[in-house]
Amino acid sequence: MITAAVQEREHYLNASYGIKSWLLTKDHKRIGLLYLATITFFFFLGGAFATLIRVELLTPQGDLVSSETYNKLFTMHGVAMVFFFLIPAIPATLGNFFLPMMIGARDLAFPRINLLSWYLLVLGGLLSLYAMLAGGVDTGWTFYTPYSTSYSNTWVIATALGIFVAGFSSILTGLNFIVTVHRMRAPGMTWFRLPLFVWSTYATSVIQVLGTPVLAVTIILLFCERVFHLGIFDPTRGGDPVLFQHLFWFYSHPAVYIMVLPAMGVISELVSVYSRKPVFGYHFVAFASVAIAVLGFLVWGHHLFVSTQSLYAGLVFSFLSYFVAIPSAIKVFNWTATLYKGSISYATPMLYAFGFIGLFTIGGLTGLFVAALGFDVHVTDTYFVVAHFHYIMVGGTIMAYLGGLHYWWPKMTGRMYPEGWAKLSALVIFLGFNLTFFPQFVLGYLGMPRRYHVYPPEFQVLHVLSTAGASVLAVGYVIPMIYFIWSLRYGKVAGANPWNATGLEWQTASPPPAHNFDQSPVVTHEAYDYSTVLGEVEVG
Amino acid sequence: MASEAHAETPALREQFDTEEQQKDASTLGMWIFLITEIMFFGGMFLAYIVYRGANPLVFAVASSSLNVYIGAANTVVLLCSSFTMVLAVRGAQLGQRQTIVLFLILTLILGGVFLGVKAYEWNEKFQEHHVPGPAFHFEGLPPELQGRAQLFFSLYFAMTGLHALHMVIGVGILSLLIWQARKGTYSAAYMTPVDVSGLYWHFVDIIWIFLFPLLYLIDRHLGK
Amino acid sequence: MTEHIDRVRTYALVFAVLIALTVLTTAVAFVDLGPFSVVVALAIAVGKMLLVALFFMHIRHSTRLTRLVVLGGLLWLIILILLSLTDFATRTWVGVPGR
Amino acid sequence: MGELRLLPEQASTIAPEVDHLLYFLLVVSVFFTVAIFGAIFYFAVRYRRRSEQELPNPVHGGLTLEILWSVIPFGLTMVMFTWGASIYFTEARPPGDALSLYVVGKQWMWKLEHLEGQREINELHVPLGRAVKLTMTSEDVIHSFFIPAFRIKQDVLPGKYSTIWFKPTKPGRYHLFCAEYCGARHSGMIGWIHVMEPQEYQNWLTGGAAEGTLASSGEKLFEGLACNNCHHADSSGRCPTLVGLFGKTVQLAGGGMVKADEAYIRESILQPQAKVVAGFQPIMPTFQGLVTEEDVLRLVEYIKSLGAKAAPEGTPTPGGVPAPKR
Ligand code: HEA
Ligand code: HEA
Ligand code: HEC
Ligand code: CUA
Ligand SMILES: [Cu+2]
Repeated sequence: MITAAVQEREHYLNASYGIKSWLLTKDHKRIGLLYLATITFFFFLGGAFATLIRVELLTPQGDLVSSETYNKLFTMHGVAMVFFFLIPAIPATLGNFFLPMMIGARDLAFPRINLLSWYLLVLGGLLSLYAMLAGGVDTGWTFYTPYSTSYSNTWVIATALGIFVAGFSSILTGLNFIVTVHRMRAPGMTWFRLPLFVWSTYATSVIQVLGTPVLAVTIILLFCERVFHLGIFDPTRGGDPVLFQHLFWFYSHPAVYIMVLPAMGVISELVSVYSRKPVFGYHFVAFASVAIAVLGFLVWGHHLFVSTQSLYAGLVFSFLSYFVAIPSAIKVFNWTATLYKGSISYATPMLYAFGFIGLFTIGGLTGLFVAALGFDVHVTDTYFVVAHFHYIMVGGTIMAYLGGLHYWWPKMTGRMYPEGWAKLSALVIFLGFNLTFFPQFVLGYLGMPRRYHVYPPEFQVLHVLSTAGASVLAVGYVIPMIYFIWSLRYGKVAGANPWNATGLEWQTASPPPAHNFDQSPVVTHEAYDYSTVLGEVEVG
Repeated sequence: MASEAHAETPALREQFDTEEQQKDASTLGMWIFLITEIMFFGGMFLAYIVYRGANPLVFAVASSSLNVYIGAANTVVLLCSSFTMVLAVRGAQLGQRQTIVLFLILTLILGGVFLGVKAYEWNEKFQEHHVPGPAFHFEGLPPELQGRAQLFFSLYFAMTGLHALHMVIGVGILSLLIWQARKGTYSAAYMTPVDVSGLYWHFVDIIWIFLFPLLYLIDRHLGK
Repeated sequence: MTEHIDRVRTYALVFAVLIALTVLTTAVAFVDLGPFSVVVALAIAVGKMLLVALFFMHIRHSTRLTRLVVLGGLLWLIILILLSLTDFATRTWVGVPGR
Repeated sequence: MGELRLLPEQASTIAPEVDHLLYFLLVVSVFFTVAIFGAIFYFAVRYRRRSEQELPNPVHGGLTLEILWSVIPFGLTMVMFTWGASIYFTEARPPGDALSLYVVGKQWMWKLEHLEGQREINELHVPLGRAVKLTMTSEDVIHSFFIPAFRIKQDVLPGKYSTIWFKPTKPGRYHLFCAEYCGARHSGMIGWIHVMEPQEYQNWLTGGAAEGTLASSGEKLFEGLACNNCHHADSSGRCPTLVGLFGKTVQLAGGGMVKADEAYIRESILQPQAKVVAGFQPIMPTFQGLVTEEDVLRLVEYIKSLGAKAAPEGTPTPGGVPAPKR
């Protein structure tokens, strides 16, 4: 294995130079980095909006910003975070970079389309950004009609088109991944030898391909209604606003699994590597990903329990919602069981993995709360729901994303991150996170509605706690940003396989050569067989 | 440089090992793209079902105002274009350059005719004030049902409009293919672009196969 | 996948049937079939779709995976429509407005 | 800053039910959360890596275990489902003897009307211990009627009616929130629910300066809009009688039946041609644009009261207006 002299060796970063070599690259690894830069930008943008929201909510009166501005803030926060950060976050960065390597391919099946999909994300991002700068948009990230079609006089169209374009990016990424996994696996890489990250990314891609087009057409119809005065959802012409909600959530519920499935894939990798054991119940975890992707399409109506949706539809959707919980539960239990009798390392990525499992459990279990009809009637559109989804998306997915980023950072850059700082920031993030969002469960059950700019004074204590937590959290997020950049220059040089991991991506140099492998790999082992990577071992 | 990488040609891009692998990948990619299209139109089909179910009579009346003969004729035009397309693909499979070009041009012309007819129909709607919006008026329905008639025409315009947009894109693709085919890019060994464009074209045809009865035919007897 | 080239005659035949079905469905529209108007129109449309897909789009010769993809797409369309109808079709069952 | 509470006040019959469900959910989640955190913590310490070259023996998964930890959670979720659904059922079906009230939401206020004609804005007075049913609609965008102390919420949509009901169990003053985002002053669309002792409520009702009951202002409208030119008390002439209509099942022209509820009557006034009564000509003009949503509610209430007059078994309500038939 090649470990010598990173500097002289040719790899994907120094294979060519100049802006053009990046902007026209077809190398999935470089495209992954382009994505990384893009979504990091949107994360901090969304985070800045969140900061303003939290500061505003320090006091019950609306004294920092006007109502109009506040409404724009949470809308733009939701839009930036969901469509331009979290949906592309793991698949388009880590997935793009590592999926081809993990299956032993030289690249994705359609490198040009891959590059195109990055451009589409940027274009969509710019459109939405333009809308934000030009005056913002205030419909909530859910764009409910008729507010969004006939009443809002903000930049709905530019934002919606931005999301539409980004949706294309998402579809193309998904399509590319599916074809790649089907057609480009290295010899010997059978389906059940695939690392679990590949399984979950594959399942994610299926959702992207089947769900996103429905969002696309919904946006088009919204567009036609606002611009051409067609009347698809317009109640004054007999249209039904609830139909809009069905169409929106047909995509947006499965989309939450676009956000969490790749995270689960990362966790499967981390848990295995840092306990040096194959993932317990590999087949179950693999199939659970697919099950979540499929079942995830059957439950969208649980967002409509008080929308005047029919009682019977409510029953069906609530019932089906509980089915998604089972594969999620299977995953959580299997990860935990993997630790049993393992050789557990406390490397930073593993700390994030622990954080993920715990916080995802809380977020997921509160998902069961809101899936219970009579309970949801009380808490829907309150901070309880806000807390539920932040627990999964921030406590879960972002933790996994950061964990994955730390884990693969040596491979991507050839350098180690500073372990001490990394541990510290993981801890800060965990504590800050809980302080921010736990009080919101209580707030929500007390009846604090979401999207409220001013609120009754009795809710203030909990809001203050939440804001305090958010400040800690912000610090936690800024630290990695700094040391990652620092490590590019000063980090310890990483070997090809600093973690003794088994994936094919670790069997090539760090950073990898332009075509990933000097020799096309041939796979002869199951995934996660650590006896193949540890030289001499002590059996424990 | 990686030892395995080979010189890239359109017939074999460097990420693939064999031409067959590449062809399979492209075909699969196209099919996956087509199912995204199914879901895209699916959203509108759902809207159509819901609203037709809620307003059967108004929809029947409104849809009876469309000209069936024009619709049927246009369906035939589109089917003809599918036929010529499939012959173009067959030509490509056999590596017959002339045949490809000829049938692609025929397909292009038929596609153009379809769009022309569609434009004519749309224009008619504008003159009859059947375009949703403030100026909308549908004779024969009382004022309070005008809104629901607008619902029908909103769906009509959205569905035929997006279908037409797909046709326009198809026409663009065809033009590109014709240009390349004339240059002799395609052969029996490398004809994937023709093949997958054919899939796309037929798919757009299938959408119309459903739009035609849904918008023009169903429940005409109620409308009288 | 070895290339399978259909004969022109096959295509021509399929094409002829498609045209015939178009004429048929148009003609039937003028007959009052009551609620069956929808059924017949859609049945014919599905028939036409199958012809185009099987012959013109070569599903007849395609791999299992391709068929799976197509069936998956159709299944998802059905999910979208049927599950939405659990709402729209049962709106009046409880007899309380908005429930 | 107010005091720090953990649970909102329990002030309706539904509230304790929802709270009990909460306790169950909490117990289940705390159990699993503690179990998982505990297991992770224990394993992490117990099996920490002791040397760099350590290689543990792989532990292989077992089918029994997998089945066990799928089936047990599944059973628990089914309890959650059934429990939640049963509360939802209760919430969806107002009791027959409920006091009827009307709500119109608009950007950014709640307009509430009592049968007796009292009108309130962002305030609602209701008697203790009596079920209250609200029929709601919106003049513009979607709003949502939310009373945390009662644990109930329902969206209020333009162009259609929705229903919510509650039975207060504790006198006091409770928050009313708009819970569906509706534009700039969404957070200002709030109010108070006053739950009063029945006697106090009576005094309040009679004390207020009402211009006649809701039904009687509906009657005035009925005359003012010349509805009575066509609709007579008997079925003479070209129009169906509206007496006894409410709650009846109406036969429609072209087949089909429809229950004459609030939504149907509203539609009959705004879109008479959408559902035509069998045996009549579609000659009724639309009143769309001529009447506001509130007017429509008054007309609906008037027509309901006609129904009750024809059916003397209706029990009298505190306001003296007979309750609508079940
Ligand atoms: C990544 C994002 C993500 C994920 C993964 C989920 C996962 C789940 N969500 Fe969540 N949800 C959101 C993001 C997410 N959600 C967002 C953004 C909203 C609000 C949108 C808006 O309105 O703006 C929302 C809103 C939302 C609602 C609507 C609330 C309302 O508006 O009133 C509901 C209702 O059913 C719901 C349910 C669920 C369920 C049942 C799961 C399940 O998949 C959870 C499964 C996981 C577990 C169950 C935990 C692990 C299991 C165990 C530890 C074992 C023990 C298990 C048992 C006892 C079964 N979610
Ligand atoms: C991926 C999704 C995602 C992520 C990561 C987050 C992250 C955060 N969110 Fe958000 N949130 C949503 C998705 C997400 N959110 C969605 C979908 C909604 C619903 C929107 C709607 O109702 O339409 C929502 C709504 C929402 C609300 C409710 C608003 C309301 O209903 O009125 C609140 C309130 O506390 C909130 C807070 C936060 C906080 C404190 C973070 C923190 O985790 C963020 C921490 C990050 C940073 C703080 C950035 C890094 C630090 C800096 C850049 C420092 C410098 C800062 C400045 C210079 C200002 N979010
Ligand atoms: C020009 C005559 C005319 C006027 C004025 C009129 N209606 Fe009607 N109305 C009819 C006829 C005819 C029908 C039955 C046919 C139909 O359903 O459209 C009817 C039906 C109804 C129904 C449904 C009755 C049922 O049995 O299901 C209601 C409710 C109603 N009208 C209310 C009103 C109200 C309220 C007004 C005044 C605001 C009004 N109408 C004014 C002619 C009229
Ligand atoms: Cu009304 Cu929010
Ligand atoms: Cu959901």
